[in-house]
Amino acid sequence: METVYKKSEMLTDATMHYCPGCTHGIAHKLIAESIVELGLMDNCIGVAPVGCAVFAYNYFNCDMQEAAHGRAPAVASAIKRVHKDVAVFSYQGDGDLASIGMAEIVHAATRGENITVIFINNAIYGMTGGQMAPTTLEGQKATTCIYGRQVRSENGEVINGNPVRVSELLATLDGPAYIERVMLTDPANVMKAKKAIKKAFEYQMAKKGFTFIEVMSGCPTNWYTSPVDALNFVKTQMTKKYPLGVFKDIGVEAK
Amino acid sequence: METVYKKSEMLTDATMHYCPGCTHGIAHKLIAESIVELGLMDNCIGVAPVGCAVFAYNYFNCDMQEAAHGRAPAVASAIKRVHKDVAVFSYQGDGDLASIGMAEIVHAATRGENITVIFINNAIYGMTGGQMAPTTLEGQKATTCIYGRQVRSENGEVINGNPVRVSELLATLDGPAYIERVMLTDPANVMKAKKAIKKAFEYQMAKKGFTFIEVMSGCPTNWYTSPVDALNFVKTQMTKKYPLGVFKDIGVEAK
Amino acid sequence: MSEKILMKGNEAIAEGAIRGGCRYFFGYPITPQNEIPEYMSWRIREVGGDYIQAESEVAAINMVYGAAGAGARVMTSSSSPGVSLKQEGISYICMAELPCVLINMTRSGPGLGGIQPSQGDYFQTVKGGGHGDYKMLTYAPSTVQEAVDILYDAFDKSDKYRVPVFILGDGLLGQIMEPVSFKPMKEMPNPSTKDFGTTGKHHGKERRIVNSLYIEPEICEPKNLQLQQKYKLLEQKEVKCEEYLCDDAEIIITGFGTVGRIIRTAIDDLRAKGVKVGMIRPITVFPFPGEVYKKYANKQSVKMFLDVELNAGQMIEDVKLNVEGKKRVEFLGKLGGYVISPEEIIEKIMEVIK
Amino acid sequence: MSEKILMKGNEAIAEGAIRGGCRYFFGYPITPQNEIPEYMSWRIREVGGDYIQAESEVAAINMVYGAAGAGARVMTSSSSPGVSLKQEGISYICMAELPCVLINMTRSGPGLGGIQPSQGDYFQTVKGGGHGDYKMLTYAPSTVQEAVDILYDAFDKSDKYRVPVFILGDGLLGQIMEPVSFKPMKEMPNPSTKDFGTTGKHHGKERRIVNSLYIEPEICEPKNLQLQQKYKLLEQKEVKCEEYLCDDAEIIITGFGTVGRIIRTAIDDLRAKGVKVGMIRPITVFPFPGEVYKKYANKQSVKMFLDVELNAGQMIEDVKLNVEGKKRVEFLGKLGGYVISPEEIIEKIMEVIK
Amino acid sequence: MEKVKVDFEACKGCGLCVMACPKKIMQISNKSNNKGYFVVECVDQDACVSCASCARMCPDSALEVSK
Amino acid sequence: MEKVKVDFEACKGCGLCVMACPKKIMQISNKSNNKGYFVVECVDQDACVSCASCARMCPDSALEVSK
Amino acid sequence: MESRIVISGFGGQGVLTIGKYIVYGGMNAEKEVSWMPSYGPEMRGGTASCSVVVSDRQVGSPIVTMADAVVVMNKPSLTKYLPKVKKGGTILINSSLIDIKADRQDINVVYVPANDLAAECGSARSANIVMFGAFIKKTNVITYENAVSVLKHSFEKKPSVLETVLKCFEKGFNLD
Amino acid sequence: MESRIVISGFGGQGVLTIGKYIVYGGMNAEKEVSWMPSYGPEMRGGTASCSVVVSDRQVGSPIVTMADAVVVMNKPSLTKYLPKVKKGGTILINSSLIDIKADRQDINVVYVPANDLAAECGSARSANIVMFGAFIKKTNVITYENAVSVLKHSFEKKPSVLETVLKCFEKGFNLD
Ligand SMILES: Cc1ncc(C[n+]2csc(CCOP(=O)(O)OP(=O)(O)O)c2C)c(N)n1
Ligand SMILES: Cc1ncc(C[n+]2csc(CCOP(=O)(O)OP(=O)(O)O)c2C)c(N)n1
Ligand code: SF4
Ligand code: SF4
Ligand code: SF4
Ligand code: SF4
Ligand code: SF4
Ligand code: SF4
Ligand SMILES: [Mg+2]
Ligand SMILES: [Mg+2]
Repeated sequence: METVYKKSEMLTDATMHYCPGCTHGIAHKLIAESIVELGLMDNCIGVAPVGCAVFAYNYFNCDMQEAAHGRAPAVASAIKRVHKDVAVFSYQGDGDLASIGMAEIVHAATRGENITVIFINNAIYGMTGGQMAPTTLEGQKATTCIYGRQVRSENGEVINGNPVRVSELLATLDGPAYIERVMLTDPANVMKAKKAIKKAFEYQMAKKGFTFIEVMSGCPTNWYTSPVDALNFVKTQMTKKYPLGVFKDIGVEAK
Repeated sequence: METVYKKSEMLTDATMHYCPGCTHGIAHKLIAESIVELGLMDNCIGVAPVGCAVFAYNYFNCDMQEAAHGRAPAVASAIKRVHKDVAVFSYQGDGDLASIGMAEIVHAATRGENITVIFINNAIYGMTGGQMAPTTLEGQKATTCIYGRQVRSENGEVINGNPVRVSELLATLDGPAYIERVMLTDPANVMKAKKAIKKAFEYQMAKKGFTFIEVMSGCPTNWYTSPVDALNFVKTQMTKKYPLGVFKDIGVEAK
Repeated sequence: MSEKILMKGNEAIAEGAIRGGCRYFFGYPITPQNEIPEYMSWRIREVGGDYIQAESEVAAINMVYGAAGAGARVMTSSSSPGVSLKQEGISYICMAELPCVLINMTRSGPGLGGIQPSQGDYFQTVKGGGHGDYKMLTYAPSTVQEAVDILYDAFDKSDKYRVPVFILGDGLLGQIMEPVSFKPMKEMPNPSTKDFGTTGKHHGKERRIVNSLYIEPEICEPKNLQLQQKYKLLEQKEVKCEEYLCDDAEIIITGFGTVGRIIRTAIDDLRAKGVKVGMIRPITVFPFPGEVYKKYANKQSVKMFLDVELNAGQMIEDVKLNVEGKKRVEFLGKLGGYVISPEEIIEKIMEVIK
Repeated sequence: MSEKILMKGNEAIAEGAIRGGCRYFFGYPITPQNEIPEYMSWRIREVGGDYIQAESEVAAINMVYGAAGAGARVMTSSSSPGVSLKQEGISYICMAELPCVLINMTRSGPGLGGIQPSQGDYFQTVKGGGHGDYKMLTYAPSTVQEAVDILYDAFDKSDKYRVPVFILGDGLLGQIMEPVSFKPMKEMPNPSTKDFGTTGKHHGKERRIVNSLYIEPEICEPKNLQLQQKYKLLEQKEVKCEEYLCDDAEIIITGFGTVGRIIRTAIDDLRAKGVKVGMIRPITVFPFPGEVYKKYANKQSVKMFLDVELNAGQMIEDVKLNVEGKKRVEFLGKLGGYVISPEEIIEKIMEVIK
Repeated sequence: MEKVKVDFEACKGCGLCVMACPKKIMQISNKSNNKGYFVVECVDQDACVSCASCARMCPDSALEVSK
Repeated sequence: MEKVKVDFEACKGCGLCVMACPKKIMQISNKSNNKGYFVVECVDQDACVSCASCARMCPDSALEVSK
Repeated sequence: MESRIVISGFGGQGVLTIGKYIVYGGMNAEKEVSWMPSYGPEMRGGTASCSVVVSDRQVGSPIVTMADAVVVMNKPSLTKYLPKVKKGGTILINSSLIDIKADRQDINVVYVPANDLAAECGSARSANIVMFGAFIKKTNVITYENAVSVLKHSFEKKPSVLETVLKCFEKGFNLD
Repeated sequence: MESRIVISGFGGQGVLTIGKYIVYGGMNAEKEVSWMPSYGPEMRGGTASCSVVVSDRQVGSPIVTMADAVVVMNKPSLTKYLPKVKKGGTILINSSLIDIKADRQDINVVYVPANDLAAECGSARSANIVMFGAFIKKTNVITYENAVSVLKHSFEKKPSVLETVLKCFEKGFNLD
């Protein structure tokens, strides 16, 4: 019998601490598989965030640095400057990347650092127990907006404000070579996501500039749903605000 | 004889410390005049940045708060939450707003805070003596890129990276009601700039959301040019990277 | 005082602040203090205030600066790494002399460290985590009730001296549930009328400027001297300290915050064994109750001090500065998120009295 | 030692670092240290290194974390408000035990304050500006030459102990021009080969992980104890201190950094008047040369100490902790950006000996 | 021979593979593993077409598919 | 009567008004003020059309224009 | 008198709630009380536990390292907390889910098939209430009447549920 | 022997350069030296100044509060630094730009029409060199030969300029 699918050798044997059905695990696999397929296993440094993926350094089978909350792009930029031919990626959640780390991601992107950033948008602060994230949808409940996110009051005063579309924002910059938003809702989309991540690493190794994959994910625990319902929510609700697609692609030839 | 133009009463008698020909002074006048014309003289709080305009609190004839470097949007947001019907504006340079303060400006914008931000883009760190700013043009010299800003090396490695277009970036967000880029190069453009600033305050008072005017300015001192040449540089060079225009305008009716 | 209700420390502290007049809260999630912003996010709107989940701790502290400058009663809370990020803002607030309340539910450091209780941020808080010579009126409550009572009056104190009130708590204080009772809501205008706050309404009269820039030594020196004067005043007026069974004590055990309650148990048990121990527990760690230590350092009956902290030895420096070598000062520390037990203290005492 | 050349303190320090092996620099402009990043921006590429003008001090310190974790010799510099912003990152670096060199050309605080020289960040540096129990090997050079020599060896020291080397300077040290000579460039691989640095090349062998998370007390406590051990070792091995004319001194004047050179002038002038004064100048402020103070505190001939600082009294606590009440300790401070003059020190001495 | 192998200790019983399987042959069982999760099982190995959809969706790499 | 009045102590001699004036009647003079700046002057008040272009451009509000 | 108690199980088994019931009972009896959850980065499915202290004097440390009584609702909790029962103390073990025995002779070991008993009462999710009943009986930290009044008060607004709850409680209380 | 000197004027008048020439001269003479600029938020057109110390012993404070010699190139500098000249010290005043007199009897006051003399030499921008010449003559902080060699060294790469520079220097040195 021929093996069709098995655990990637780029992942360690450690059991992941993620909740049942949390798509952080899927995202990890896609990165791991891409690295293996591109032959980068022995040429790769990852940067873990502060967020549910804080222990990512236990799972990726390569050298890893754990960064301060939101600062992974700065850490990754510096690592890349030291090891210019090594694949460097950061892995960050929406609280980490889109809230506290907004300056760092924008500047790594505009500088055009040859790094790959995997952005897990699950519309919530997972690790700290479900507070509103910058990407929480209007109407969505979180522990710091228990009645659901409300943008403004009727008389125009700000309550929770609007969510941020990070891919669109970064696409206005000249540094990024490739930006795509994907989701992990079903096998077909998982495979698309994988393709995007792999392409991002390819661009990075070709020194085309900054690459960024926004991965829409579920957080069953803090959304108080089943894992399957969480993915349905991603598919039916999140895509309304965060449409899938390529937001920037300078092409294979460009430098 | 009828007075056609005189110093605005919204400006104090203090002599400004700006260098000869520095357009910070013009920008100050436009804000002052707009406030007077909208009858907001007794209903206005300004937030000064860290940058050459750090002493702005000495010049605007209203209550003022001096903010930490880059944090003026956070300070202004909080002031506005306390005094919901008072006009609140921040005044910030490109180092302040587009570098260290990137997270704060993006988040005040996406929340849609009812404040007006005047963004002085002079493509340099003026106050600290001419270091490269996030908006310094490719090829432009600064004390931290003495051979001229170079984005990447020939083999694709990042040197100084690309400049940021802030208005375009903020325009991807839902919170802003009005974003325009203007320049202070000649009387006609100064009048356009004034119109934009005034409109921003009008939108603010109508609680339409976040308003943002990017004012392209010269820094004769750190560009090592005459004031007149500085404005020529703005007109002929800066506009190539930073085109004038309205990047967002939700219109007068929208809420 | 109303009836006692069971409440988590973090939530009780938030409610205490509300009762004491807090009307603005700017925070960012971090364990173990999340219940404070979570509670505030809905509660503060009920009393006509406002809440922003800031984009970061840096933004949060600068929002505090903004709202405090605008005359409001405002608070923020965080835990160790988040508090480190606030240091620049805290220094600004102190120089601009803005009243506000700041909370650190300390966790174990350094770095990302752990999220269990720790007292590793004593130095940061009372010596100067931020730049320059500043101090904050800093309380280290031992129980939830004490914390609530301190919060209730914190805004008044803060307004009185135009100095931030800092609550140096830890994960234990934040996460414990204890019965607590609340005093009635303080009445006050919102934003409270303060004579320095920006309102936008002062044209014609003198403008109000909130600022921390004093660029020339000619003005920066007097400003600093004035601040130092104020800190002296705090030292005269605001010291708070618990002394427990010190009168006949041969050994004085000392510690701050939640360690105090553990010391108390140890003392009761030691007394039951006939060991004459007492406790000095600074309730304010700045101003530090140096005189109390001096008093006992000079007392014949006192043989030694034992300082107990959930860190590598921080407050012990302030203890020693006041004991001035007159008595031995021993240290018992606990690191990494472990909370010391009464048994460990008792064991240490038995060891040192041998 | 080559010929002496005239150079601004900031630039000389940058060159000293380059000679000592610095190959990466991440900075953000702030007065009075701008010449360091400016010099580095072109110079470091000449020696095969790299430079980023970071988007902020927060980014800069985290870039240091990244590059140091990747095995490089890396440095950053800033001044007071910027250093406050780095406190979280510094705490991370200390927990992850990453070698690097950090500089603070202190200006007057608190808040935006002023840009003139100050020593108001002593506490922040040596007690803990960031959260948790950590220490840095901290030098306070008095002259440009001394600074250059310290920088030359700073990376070696930092690598040896896996502890950041911190240079506590001030605006005076940064802005002064003095003649200085440089030692030849140290040879080393870039990035230098360190046994902990991430390289991406370790598959198969043990992975390298750079981390400051120790979530369980079970691992966080031993980690902290190990750090404390290391700091003890620094206290044993790395104390550096200048003693000047202390042998027969009746009054010991003490101060750190640039104040030391001013004290020296005062001492020479006082000696000329027949007043027996000497100086203790800690060159390392952590580890603090406590034993030196103890020695003179115990000496009959010494009548008192005078501590001189450009702040409201910070190092004086470390002085007192070692003098332990055995001798009087007087303080002479200067705030707000003024630099104290020898005359003021002389005047104070004449006043106290009356 | 099993086409789909479940690593019982790795499985967290999340059900994503159940959702993903086009043949509807994955089911959450009554068996709980050491961590207390009710693990998934393939109820009809023969029906499996080895498409690996289940395995691709599994966050915990608990599935191995052969053909 | 002067249509264009220059506040000599406010003027920094930057020349922006000179550039802006459609009538080319503003000129940097040889007179320096207390701060040492060579201040501007209007060399032909009669030619002035009171368009205020000069004043609008002046960063230091040193010009007052009447008609 | 001071009772130091640990209650531990999976998240979702209601272990924190048992702790709160005990604390409310303590308050009713005018004792000093404290309740302290373990808090950690454990995600859903991880272990949850709390320390409860009921005392005649002010509660010093609310963290229970050595317990007078321990309630364990799942296997990992038994392994973890068995060594932390004081000599002469009591451990209550949810034998519905824990198939191993407690290997200590110096303490009282009580096996409670809590899930099964709860299921018998028609409320599979109320195993924690059964445990609470058994705990009250075996430890006497609070009285029977007190415990019942706590439950009545807690389910004041859900009278339909209360009946089953009390049934579960009785099952536990009347065990063997 | 220690000479404590302040040189002050507008930014752009070359005052910092005068200070550096003195320092280089001091180094040539194997003295201890320091040069310290005033640094502040002043923008272009503001005042610039530096403190220079040339000494036989290690330089303590490089900041000159009371000066042995002061050079002022513009009016605001005269007002600011006149009171800071030590009794018996020297002040050199650029009388081309400063139309008032120094109102002190206890010091040596030297008026140098530096701009005019520089213009005479055909280099209006070299007023600072004229001042340097005058300073050397009046203070003797460094010798004539030393000063000339500093200038020669500084303009090594611009021999065309050097000639005028030396002319300006001589003008200043040979003043009255
Ligand atoms: C400076 C700092 N602030 C706050 C925290 C607390 N914290 C830990 S994880 C986290 C956010 C997690 O959310 P996200 O980045 O969306 O990741 P997720 O857990 O959802 O995957 C926060 C705020 C911290 N560790 N450090
Ligand atoms: C935290 C902090 N970092 C750095 C500085 C130093 N600083 C003062 S102004 C400034 C930048 C000024 O540039 P910009 O914002 O573009 O304003 P401009 O002077 O050009 O108007 C900097 C970096 C500071 N005061 N605080
Ligand atoms: S809390 Fe949410 S994001 Fe975190 S591991 Fe659980 S499901 Fe995933
Ligand atoms: S330095 Fe530049 S921006 Fe600053 S005042 Fe001078 S000209 Fe204007
Ligand atoms: S391989 Fe395909 S058919 Fe087989 S169990 Fe998995 S999803 Fe179903
Ligand atoms: S997807 Fe994986 S973890 Fe989830 S039920 Fe299937 S095998 Fe188990
Ligand atoms: S008002 Fe118009 S015409 Fe008159 S001086 Fe000014 S610019 Fe020239
Ligand atoms: S624009 Fe104003 S400052 Fe400039 S020269 Fe004209 S009047 Fe003078
Ligand atoms: Mg998230
Ligand atoms: Mg600028």
